[in-house]
Amino acid sequence: MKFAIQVNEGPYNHEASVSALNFVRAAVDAGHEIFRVFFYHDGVNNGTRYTTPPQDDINIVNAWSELAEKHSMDLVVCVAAAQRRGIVDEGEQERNGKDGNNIAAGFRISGLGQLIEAGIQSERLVVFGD
Amino acid sequence: MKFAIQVNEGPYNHEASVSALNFVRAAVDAGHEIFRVFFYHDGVNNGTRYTTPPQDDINIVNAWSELAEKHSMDLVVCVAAAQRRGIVDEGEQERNGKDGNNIAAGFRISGLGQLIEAGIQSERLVVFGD
Amino acid sequence: MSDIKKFMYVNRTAPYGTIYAWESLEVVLIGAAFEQDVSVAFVDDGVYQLLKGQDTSELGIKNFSPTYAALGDYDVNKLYVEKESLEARGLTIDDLMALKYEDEDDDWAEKDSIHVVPAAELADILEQQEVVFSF
Amino acid sequence: MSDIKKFMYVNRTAPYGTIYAWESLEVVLIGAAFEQDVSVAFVDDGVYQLLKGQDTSELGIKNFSPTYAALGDYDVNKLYVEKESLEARGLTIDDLMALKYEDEDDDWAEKDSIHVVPAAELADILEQQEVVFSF
Amino acid sequence: MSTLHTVNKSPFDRSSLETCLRLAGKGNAVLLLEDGVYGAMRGSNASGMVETALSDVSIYVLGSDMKARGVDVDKIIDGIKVVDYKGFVDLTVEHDKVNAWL
Amino acid sequence: MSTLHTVNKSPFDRSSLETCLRLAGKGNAVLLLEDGVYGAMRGSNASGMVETALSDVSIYVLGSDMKARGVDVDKIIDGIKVVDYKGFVDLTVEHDKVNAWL
Repeated sequence: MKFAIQVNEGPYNHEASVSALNFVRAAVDAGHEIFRVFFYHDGVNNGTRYTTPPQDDINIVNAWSELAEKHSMDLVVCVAAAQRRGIVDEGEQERNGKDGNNIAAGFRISGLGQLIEAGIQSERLVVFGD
Repeated sequence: MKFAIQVNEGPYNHEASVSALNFVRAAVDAGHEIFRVFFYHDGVNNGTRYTTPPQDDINIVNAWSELAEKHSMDLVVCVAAAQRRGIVDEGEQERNGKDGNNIAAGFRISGLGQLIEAGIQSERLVVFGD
Repeated sequence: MSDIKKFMYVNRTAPYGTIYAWESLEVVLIGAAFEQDVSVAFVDDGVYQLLKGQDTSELGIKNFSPTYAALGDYDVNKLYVEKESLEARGLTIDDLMALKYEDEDDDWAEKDSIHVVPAAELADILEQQEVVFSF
Repeated sequence: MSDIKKFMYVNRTAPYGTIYAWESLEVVLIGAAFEQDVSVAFVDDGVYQLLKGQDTSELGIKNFSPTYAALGDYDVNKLYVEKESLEARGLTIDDLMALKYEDEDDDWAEKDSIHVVPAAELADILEQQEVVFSF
Repeated sequence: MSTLHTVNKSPFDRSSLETCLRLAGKGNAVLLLEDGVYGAMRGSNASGMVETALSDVSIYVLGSDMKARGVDVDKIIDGIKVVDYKGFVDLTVEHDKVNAWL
Repeated sequence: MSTLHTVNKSPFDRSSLETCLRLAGKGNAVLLLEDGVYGAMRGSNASGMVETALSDVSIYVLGSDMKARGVDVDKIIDGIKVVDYKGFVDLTVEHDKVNAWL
């Protein structure tokens, strides 16, 4: 079955990211397809490579990046939400005149239409948030 | 009177940052001293220069930076909370092997002791959060 | 699976205290371009999103409430407000913005977009949906 | 203003669902080094922070509950649990971790750090504080 | 259209569970996860609401979130079923859609 | 030690206001701000609790947060006073400490 996942909260502050990660892993293990993971609201903060979590805790950003690499998973960060919260890729860096970027490996920044499309194309939308 | 301010939430997602800004401005206008503004939990996200909010909305990060410059206000981002959430200054960049930093002008990263000290040194602690 | 899906956006948070109301509305607006069968529910504190007379000028933040009036132009005209949520808050439909749309199937007659429905009816409406977005 | 202030940390959130419980505990630990007169209150869902037998291994996240046991060693031994909050959740003190400290003024006798207090008594304790930290 | 509802908030902190149960159709399923697992406990001020709901909906609780919080399976209301993440995924497949009461 | 309590949550969404009123000492002050301003409205399911509390505590509400939400001053419970941010600052000065019920 084809799943779309929406993540509304940033890593560590809320459990939503961890729940989404565990759900995605279980779905992949069960042979399902993840059409897209869409990061919205503070969820965009899952996509920064600048985090350095404590060594005795989960590295949530890296966990997403590994899923993206291993399963060619599409991790999309909402551009409007990202601009409000300071998540920047090379394109956004140039467009907004920033002196650097912080997007993590495997994530891409795109529009809200990607969430709507995920709702249309997938058979189940599962939302994790506050 | 000497105030300490604690901000627990990031900009835009919660009103806490805006409330804290408005409170700090009113306190300064009334002749009070702001000993320190301490950013904790997702509040550390107030301190990234990578944000590009919509032009018809408040620029919360810049508003803090302007207060810092105009009133030599001490804006402290908690280091442990910042590491979990990807807020990095030059020192943290070097220490954690990051390829850049995103701290905004007027903010500094320091330890939780700065919050305790603010509680001891100030006459009032006012907390804004979720 | 039909080409057009029944999309439901559920709003349960008050405006301004958190951004969920505003960023939810942004999704509804963008989604309107995809020509799905769209409904929007306002439940619990979500009903506060529709209060008349919002004015954020003193706070210095953006007032997004005028945007709700644009929903009708985007063919988003099935706005369901739960009766129980309104009543618990001491509100009536007269406290809400009068959101309208022009019905192209009825000689462009102006009609109300907001429907106040009891929980049992909203439950039925939720049952008929195919995709539910939560914020 | 005396050199030693009465510090109160108020915990009202459950652990793991959000990080407030854990990052609050980090403040209490750091604050212990400043030798203030520290109290910690557990109210509403904050009482869940003290439940016995927490095991996060299946979730893959850090279990910080063992850290509460260290509070006694840092002279943080006034932990007030609101009786009404416990009872509303069907809990008793036996459901909570047995947090102890050694009283240096009483020949290092081992004593309970947790005090279950009714709302009226907790209100009095709150009145006596000089600085209240909220998370 | 059978729906799986998810509730991730404590019934003492938020209205999510109460609203979910008010608006869930007969025969729907409800999964309690994250801080929502506290709603599965016996003997609390919220237990009555949940026990009543069990005559109309199936209720599940995520075991890993229970364990994390020290919520023992012995303390769960009779009739609520414990599932793991695989069970959570299965529930989303068995129902036609998922409604998250955040 | 007179305390100013702040409540920034809707009484319908969270337990903050109820808990604050349960634990506020007699003669204390309570300021409603952000989504807390909904607790100042007349005729809701929460109004009774607030009206009762007014015999023990002073209650204030932040005008700019009311206006933002379309909460008209005519709809406020009798006895609750509207303040601006300057008034908020003054309240923190007049009381010995601030307790934020987040």
